[in-house]
Amino acid sequence: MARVDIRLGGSGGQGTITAAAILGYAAVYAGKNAVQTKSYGPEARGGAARGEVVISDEEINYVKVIKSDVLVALTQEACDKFIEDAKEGSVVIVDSMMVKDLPKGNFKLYALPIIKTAAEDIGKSMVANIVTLGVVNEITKLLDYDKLEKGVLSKVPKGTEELNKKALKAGVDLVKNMK
Amino acid sequence: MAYDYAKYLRPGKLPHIWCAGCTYGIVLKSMIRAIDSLNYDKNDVVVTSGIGCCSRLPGYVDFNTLHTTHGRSIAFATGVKVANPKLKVIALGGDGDMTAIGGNHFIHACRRNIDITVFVFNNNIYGMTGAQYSPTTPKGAWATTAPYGMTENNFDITSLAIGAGASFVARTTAYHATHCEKMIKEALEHKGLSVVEIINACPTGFGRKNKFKTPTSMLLWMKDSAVNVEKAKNMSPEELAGKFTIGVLHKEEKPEYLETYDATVGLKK
Amino acid sequence: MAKAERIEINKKWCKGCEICVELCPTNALEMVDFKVAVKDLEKCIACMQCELRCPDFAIVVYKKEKE
Amino acid sequence: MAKKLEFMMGNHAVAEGALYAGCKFYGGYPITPSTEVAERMAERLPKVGGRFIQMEDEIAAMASVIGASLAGVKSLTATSGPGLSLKQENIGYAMLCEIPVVIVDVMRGGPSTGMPTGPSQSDIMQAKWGTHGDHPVIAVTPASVQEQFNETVRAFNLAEKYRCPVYVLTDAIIGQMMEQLEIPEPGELEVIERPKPDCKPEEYLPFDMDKEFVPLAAFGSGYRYHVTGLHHNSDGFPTNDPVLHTKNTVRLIERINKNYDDIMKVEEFMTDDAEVLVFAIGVSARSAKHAVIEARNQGIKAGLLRPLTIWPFPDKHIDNILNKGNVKGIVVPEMNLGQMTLEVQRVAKGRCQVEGLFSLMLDPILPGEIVEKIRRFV
Repeated sequence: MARVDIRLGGSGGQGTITAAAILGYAAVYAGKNAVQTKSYGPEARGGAARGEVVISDEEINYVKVIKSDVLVALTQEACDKFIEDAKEGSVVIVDSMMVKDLPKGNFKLYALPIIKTAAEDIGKSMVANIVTLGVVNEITKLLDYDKLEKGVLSKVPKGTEELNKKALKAGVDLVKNMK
Repeated sequence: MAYDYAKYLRPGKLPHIWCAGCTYGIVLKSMIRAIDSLNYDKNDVVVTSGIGCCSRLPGYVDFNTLHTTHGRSIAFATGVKVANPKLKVIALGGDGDMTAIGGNHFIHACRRNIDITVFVFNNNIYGMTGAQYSPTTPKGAWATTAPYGMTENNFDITSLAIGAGASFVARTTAYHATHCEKMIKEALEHKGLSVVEIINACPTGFGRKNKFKTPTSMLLWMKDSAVNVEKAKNMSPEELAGKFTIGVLHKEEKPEYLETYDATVGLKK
Repeated sequence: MAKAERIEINKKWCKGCEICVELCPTNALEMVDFKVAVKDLEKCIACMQCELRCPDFAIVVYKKEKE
Repeated sequence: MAKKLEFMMGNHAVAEGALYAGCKFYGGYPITPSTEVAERMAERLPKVGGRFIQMEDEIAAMASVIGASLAGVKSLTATSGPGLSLKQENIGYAMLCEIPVVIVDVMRGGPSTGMPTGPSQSDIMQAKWGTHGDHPVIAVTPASVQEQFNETVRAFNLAEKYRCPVYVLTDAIIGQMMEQLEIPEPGELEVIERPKPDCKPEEYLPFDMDKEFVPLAAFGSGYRYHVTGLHHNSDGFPTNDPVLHTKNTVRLIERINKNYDDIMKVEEFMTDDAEVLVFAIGVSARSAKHAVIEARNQGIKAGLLRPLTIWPFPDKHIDNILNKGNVKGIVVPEMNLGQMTLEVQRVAKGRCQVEGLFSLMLDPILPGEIVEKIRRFV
């Protein structure tokens, strides 16, 4: 697997950075290389928050995400801001409730009710980031599901394991049911 | 039998660098007698100092000695003590060292109540650099950087130490050499941060220009101005005008920093 | 009357500050060539003020053993 | 046996590396973007029998680690540019008094308070010349989370071996990012313990100028000696003799220079036939490696020289490559305005062109920009 640059965009508090870190952690335990970075430069300003992680079977040299292979936008603002850095033919996943103005371009677009699923099916909107991970992995098949699940469970707060397990599974089902 | 200082002095290091009439030598002797009376193993004693005249003291005594950077005596001492709490750590410095450039370390060591003994050699002036004013130069006094007279207010070192949380605070003078020895001994025996302000004379930098004709006149000023703290309790403010108290000004038992730290973090010994 | 057997002075270390001479209550010490010297051992009452307050470790008073 | 694998933040990896090396004391003061080193040490040290203290300021923090080291304990502090500026006087003290300590500098944009969260590589010269006077400097430069660990261990080893302070010069990207880390088994990496003197205490000369190395005795171990930041004689007592001042200063600097081969560590990537060399450290070196691969794909003979020791400067390694006669130009990407480029130019002595690629933009230099510079030499 060549490097995959993943950008998870949302607003502050949605846990996109945590999700990126969990994905990186799970990838490392699955035997891959991963780098999760923070953002500092001029583009880091403004309201849209993002978690970024690069995953690869090869050595990761350049540490940051510039153009994304996978972009997730949980808000309209994040979508508008990050869409121009989505690679041609890349995967773009948006929250169908939050992103009304769907982006157009040469990429595979998935509009899915991620936040609604977290809030209504799982009962906690704060697990939207874990639902996101389920979605991303089901679409990209980056990691074996059980390895991802193991990664999630070892990084979430104690006592929330079942909740997060359900959230991850719900993300997978969102994609499966779409087919 | 005369007291034998030699067993605590490093051979070949005397005469010391201090000026004729500088009282630091008197205090050095008091310090040696105090330590001797406690029967410490010389290998367990660490003396740190900063920069200035009194900070040359560690070079003369046969302990583990550390002459550090200006003002940092206590900060170095803190590292030594935290790394090896078994060591008896003495941090000394002058009034400038301890209350100007090193003031921050002074108050925070008091706040922590770490088991270090601090001696502040207060001679009211920066002696080594040639008589510039310090935080304890009395208002109106002459200094090379206060050629028209000192305009700043001065610190009361003992009040500063008490306010910052030191658990043992005493004042003594070089004139009261036996009392000085006693205060140093009590400070060393105290568990926690102890401070002894030792009033000293700088005849060269301070005395000559501030109406003290001889070193002895400065010692006699100490004799006349010092009032034992117990005696002072029965004296009126008028009687105490122009005087200062000597003795143990503050003493309390409270948890020592390293004991608290080790217990709190469950230090694996 | 003298209570001191001898007073040792280390002239190499004495810096001539005169503290000992001026604090001596019996005028037993004096300055000679800017250094302390014993003027009259007989006058010494072994009060030890000079030794105690000599900053330079330059003066040592040996008391007479009690008779 | 499977290695202990972690996905860890760079700053935490520094702390873990220090613990692996046997560090038992941390004295610090909080400063972005280095604070996670302190936080990790505060939590972990008591579990291994060590102690942590948050001092009242950066100066005190530096003083405390020197004091702890003199008490015989391996000691660490971590800071960033402004804090490093404050520490400088005491770092010079440790250099002159030959006291082993490890100082981590997580570089951020300066001068002054500058860019507190903004990564940079602009303390390269501060590490070299920040303290006054002539002095020896060792600085290691990790470029990955694994190297944050391994190079911290090496920094402790160098500090103990050469009796001097050693810098871990890293940056806010490497320090703050998360990456895989294999924690080595005990014994897997070399850990150098401080040698103890074997002479009689009365014969001990802690700063013996006629010897290259003298073991540093711990306070309390029976060797009572004097330490002063004044220039001193072999026995530790002050001297004003300019001959001795010269002799000892030269000795301390030469001790580092003479052991270049032991202290120096570089990664050479495709340098054998390289016509264009890229010289970079830390996060910039990762961009540079990406760029070199890209350039090779374009048919350009590019190579990377990546020092993991930046002080002393890798003069010999640059010389060796330039002596092959293939190199037409050197590109030096760095997140400052040319601190390393000048040094590379000094070593190149006009044998080839040297061009810097500077950025203060806080993000890593883009591989594409480096490729563009490489192409200019072809």
